[in-house]
Amino acid sequence: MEITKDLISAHNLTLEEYEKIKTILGREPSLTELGMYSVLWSEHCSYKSSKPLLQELPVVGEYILEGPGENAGVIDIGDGLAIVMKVESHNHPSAIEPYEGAATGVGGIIRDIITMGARPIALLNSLRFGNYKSPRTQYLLNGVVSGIAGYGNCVGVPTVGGETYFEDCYDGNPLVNVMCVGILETKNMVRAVAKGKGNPVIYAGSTTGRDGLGGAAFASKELNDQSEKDRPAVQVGDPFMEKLLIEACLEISQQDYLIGMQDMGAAGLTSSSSEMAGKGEGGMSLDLSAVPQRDKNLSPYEMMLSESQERMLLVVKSGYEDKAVEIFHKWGLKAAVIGSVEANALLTVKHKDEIVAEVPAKSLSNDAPVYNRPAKKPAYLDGLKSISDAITFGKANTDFNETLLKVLSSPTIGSKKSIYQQYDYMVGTNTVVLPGQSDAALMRIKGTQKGIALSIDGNSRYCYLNPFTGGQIAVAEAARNVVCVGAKPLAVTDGLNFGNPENPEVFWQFQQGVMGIKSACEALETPVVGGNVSLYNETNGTAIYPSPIIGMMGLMEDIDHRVTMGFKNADDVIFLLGDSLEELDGSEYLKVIHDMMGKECPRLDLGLEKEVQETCLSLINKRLLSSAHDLSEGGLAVALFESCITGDKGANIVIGATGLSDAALLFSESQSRILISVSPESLYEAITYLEYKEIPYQQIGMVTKGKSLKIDDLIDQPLESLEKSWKSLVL
Amino acid sequence: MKYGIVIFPGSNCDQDSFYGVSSVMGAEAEMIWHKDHHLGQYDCIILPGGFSYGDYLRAGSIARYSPIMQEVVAFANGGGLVLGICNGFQVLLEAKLLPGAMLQNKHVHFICKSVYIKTHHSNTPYTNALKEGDILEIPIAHMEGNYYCDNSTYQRLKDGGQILFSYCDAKGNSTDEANPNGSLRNIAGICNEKKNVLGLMPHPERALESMLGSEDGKRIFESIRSHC
Amino acid sequence: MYQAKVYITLKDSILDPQGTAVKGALESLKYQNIPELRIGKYIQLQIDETDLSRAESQLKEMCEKILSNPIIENYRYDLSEG
Amino acid sequence: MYQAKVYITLKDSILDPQGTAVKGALESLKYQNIPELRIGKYIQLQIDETDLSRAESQLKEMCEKILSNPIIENYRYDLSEG
Ligand SMILES: Nc1ncnc2c1ncn2[C@@H]1O[C@H](COP(=O)(O)OP(=O)(O)O)[C@@H](O)[C@H]1O
Ligand SMILES: [Mg+2]
Repeated sequence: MEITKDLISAHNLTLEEYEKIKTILGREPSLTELGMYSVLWSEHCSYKSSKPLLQELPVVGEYILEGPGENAGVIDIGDGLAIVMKVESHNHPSAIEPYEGAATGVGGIIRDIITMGARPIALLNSLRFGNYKSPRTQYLLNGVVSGIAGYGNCVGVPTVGGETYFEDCYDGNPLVNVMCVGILETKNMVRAVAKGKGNPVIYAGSTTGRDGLGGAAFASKELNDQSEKDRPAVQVGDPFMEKLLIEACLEISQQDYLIGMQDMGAAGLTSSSSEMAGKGEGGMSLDLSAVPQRDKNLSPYEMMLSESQERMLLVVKSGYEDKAVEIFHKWGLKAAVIGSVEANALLTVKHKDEIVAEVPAKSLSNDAPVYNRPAKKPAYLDGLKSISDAITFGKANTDFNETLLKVLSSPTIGSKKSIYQQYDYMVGTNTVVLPGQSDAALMRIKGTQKGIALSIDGNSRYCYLNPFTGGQIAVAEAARNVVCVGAKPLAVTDGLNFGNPENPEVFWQFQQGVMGIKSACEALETPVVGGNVSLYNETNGTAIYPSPIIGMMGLMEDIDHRVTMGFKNADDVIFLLGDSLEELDGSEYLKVIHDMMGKECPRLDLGLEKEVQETCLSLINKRLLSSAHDLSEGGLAVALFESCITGDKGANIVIGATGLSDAALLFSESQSRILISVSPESLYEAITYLEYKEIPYQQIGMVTKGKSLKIDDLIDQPLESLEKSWKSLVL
Repeated sequence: MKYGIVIFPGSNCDQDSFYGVSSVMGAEAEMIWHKDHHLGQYDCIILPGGFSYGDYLRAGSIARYSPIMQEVVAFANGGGLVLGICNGFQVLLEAKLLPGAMLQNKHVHFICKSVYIKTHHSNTPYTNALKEGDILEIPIAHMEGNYYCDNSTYQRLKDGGQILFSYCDAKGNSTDEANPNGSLRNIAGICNEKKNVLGLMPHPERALESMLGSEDGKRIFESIRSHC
Repeated sequence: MYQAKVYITLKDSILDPQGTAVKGALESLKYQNIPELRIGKYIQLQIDETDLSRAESQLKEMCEKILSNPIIENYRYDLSEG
Repeated sequence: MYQAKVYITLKDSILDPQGTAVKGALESLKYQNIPELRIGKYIQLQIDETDLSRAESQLKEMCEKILSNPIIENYRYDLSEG
């Protein structure tokens, strides 16, 4: 088949990229080869726009066993155990088919964990939708949530946390980022490598079909009305198959004869084979005729690019292929030897005795062009108006009871129970702090006193106003969440969702966002162990807000010290750690009540952030706290309500003069703040410690038996009526 | 006291059940592979929760034909204790060891939460450590837990003292609001006529440690222990 | 070879949660003239068999044993050569 | 009033996990002569409408918008008065 310009551009390759392929091969590529390069050199697989920036991120640290580069990062938690984690996006597939898009996202990220030899123990997700009221959002929300539930529940991995935001910028381009966390005996860690000439290459899992063809290239394309026609690119997941794959892979991970394992994710067989061979500094030959196939007459092109789900590629020591295949068969999975490791550094693909592709393995996985894209500060930033320019607050006649009810009814702030109740968050019997009980989930590690706290976070409105600070805040808040249950933040996995990087203004946002994450991760000593980049999140030319998402893992040495956010006992004393400032720009209050965005995002002082977190953690470890809850969207008023409602207690808050406007006192989203409560018995010791640490703090009130929330003379409401507004999200 | 826990392809509460009955309750336990044709010596067989065969077609409909199920049926017919939890309950219904069938939850969604159930009879191997009227707090997690049977079957279940647990509120009232899935008469758990086979939608193995929210599940396993 | 189409429906006396939900969704989208909607299964299969009556008895057996649950469901089928 | 029967099937190239699992189950039950089995939906509904062509266009619309997912499924229907 002749390679025409049209064919090249249909493969999303530029002419320069095509020339580079010709130089590598010393000839024209075959159609199959062209397809292979096109997917592996796509933005999604090659990171061609993001690589230079990602190299900026801190990736090493005391606890880090494996940073980016493998399928997932690995963090040492002692006792011969390690935690494995990663985030993955499935934005575009979910926009087209929300149920299957989200479900296969979950499936994909689980496979990244099992390839490491780890057992998946927790799932989290971060969701962004457009206007809550639009029927399309309802459709997407329902589909995505039931897709995550349908897949995660069936494979038996608890979905223990997440976040959901609604913002018009996601109307055409929702975000679905999923995170999976696994546990591993360090000695059983597996790498995605092919080594040892002559060693057999084994295909395992589900059959190969035409579904999801070209999904990787598809994921990097801008969404437009044309996408409707890209339909076959949507894949269907089979969670039952995945569950079998988990068990079989875990069994094989414990065998000494396993050399390497890699999931077939984006670009299926092509990416897994070339990456494994590339890492082993060798080559691989494959015989496609041996691949278990679902559809009749699959062409080599289709087989190399198919993104059928629930498939793995393995290399085992020669002579052990039957044993390996037997394990998969025992679990009812397909498995076959489809090739062998070669010394010649080539990926050679045969089909019916004919060589259909032969390319240097590393050229696919490592030699994609890298672009240093131009960046330019976006013009919109100059047009933003601070609220202080626009309106005056603190009008005497504002009824803040009404205001609070309205803020609580914002779907971004409201209870997410109707979402998480659809997820089996208990399977595994390790979830010690459940969804809705705290800012982070806490998973115990059976056989030890340890636990790991998990949170996923990111406020894209802040990032729109200031992507650098927004990126920092995402890290700071995720860490703060983990601290609020009593765990020490150890490591980050990030999901970087942005628009089209070829647009210099978008690239600037991306650059700033990454640099913000870098600075916060350095300051908080939480290296980035891996992540995902999703670019081209645009609909018809309009980009989403810059949306970096941070998954954070923290370690707790003794889970008996854990704390949740609900107030526990009447007469406990409530404190607010940190500084409250007049910061309503970018807040949910401003959005909901005044339909405005503002200009500045809240400030972040990483030094103070660290102090506040360390202080809170020490107080928890000294067992001086009854509750701890981080302040985020909705500020103090919302945090107080949440601690009241989860603890089924009231609160009486007396703050008095602060110099802040009433609105800011209640709803400012100043960072580095934590709401804690302390029993009368612990009061003296807690105050002594706070004084000693010299961090800003305020004693603001008491927990009460009476079920109402009172804040100065601004708010006095029964919890019941507040709760009604807060439960506005229905599925 | 020794439990045998069956692993079907897709079971996902098998390890939780194992941990619960062995590490927490201190009993012996062994896993049984669904393809086995022989049952060892057990005092109680657990069919665990999960999604056997993905719950494709109907929950439990395929697992019920696993080779080991013939043995389980024989064991049950011989008076052996068989406890089906969640998906295990669905398998028992499909295998006709218990009457009735499961429909999708009334609100169609999967639902995971802690619920209250009321004990109706204490003269069974599963409830002898409980008193009639005792309320337990135990989590549920299912998509198809909407129990259904026809009127005459219901009468027989009721007259035979086979309805062991029903959903209720914290005070023990069997209200519609307390019914999480639309089950007929709030039914949460039933046993066979001989009282040796129990199907239970809630997960007692998830309620054995206070750090997980409730220890009420222990009462069921304590009953089994004192029966054996 | 025989081609079979099997239709599995919930018995009339049994409430259909899924059908009710879809009916509700249609109503909220202004399709208010749907007094009744029920959802069942439609299974298409091939039976590699040469004799019609053997194919039919096998199909019936499969329907009763596994494809449907007679406590809550009815089944019906079309069987044709081809 | 019109009676409609809608048959929804997965597109040919789309994986049918349910069908595959059921086929596997039938095989292990010694029904080894089922080369193909796919599971779809069978929806029965009534449309309270007096005009056939209006009923039909409404049915089509509902099929495309709600009852089926055109990205992975095909639909077909029978419509009759009664
Ligand atoms: N935003 C990011 N931050 C840090 N590491 C990243 C990021 N994006 C990707 N990586 C790392 O790059 C490697 C390749 O990622 P990817 O191609 O997404 O893997 P997979 O194909 O397994 O999903 C992984 O090790 C991943 O953790
Ligand atoms: Mg991977």
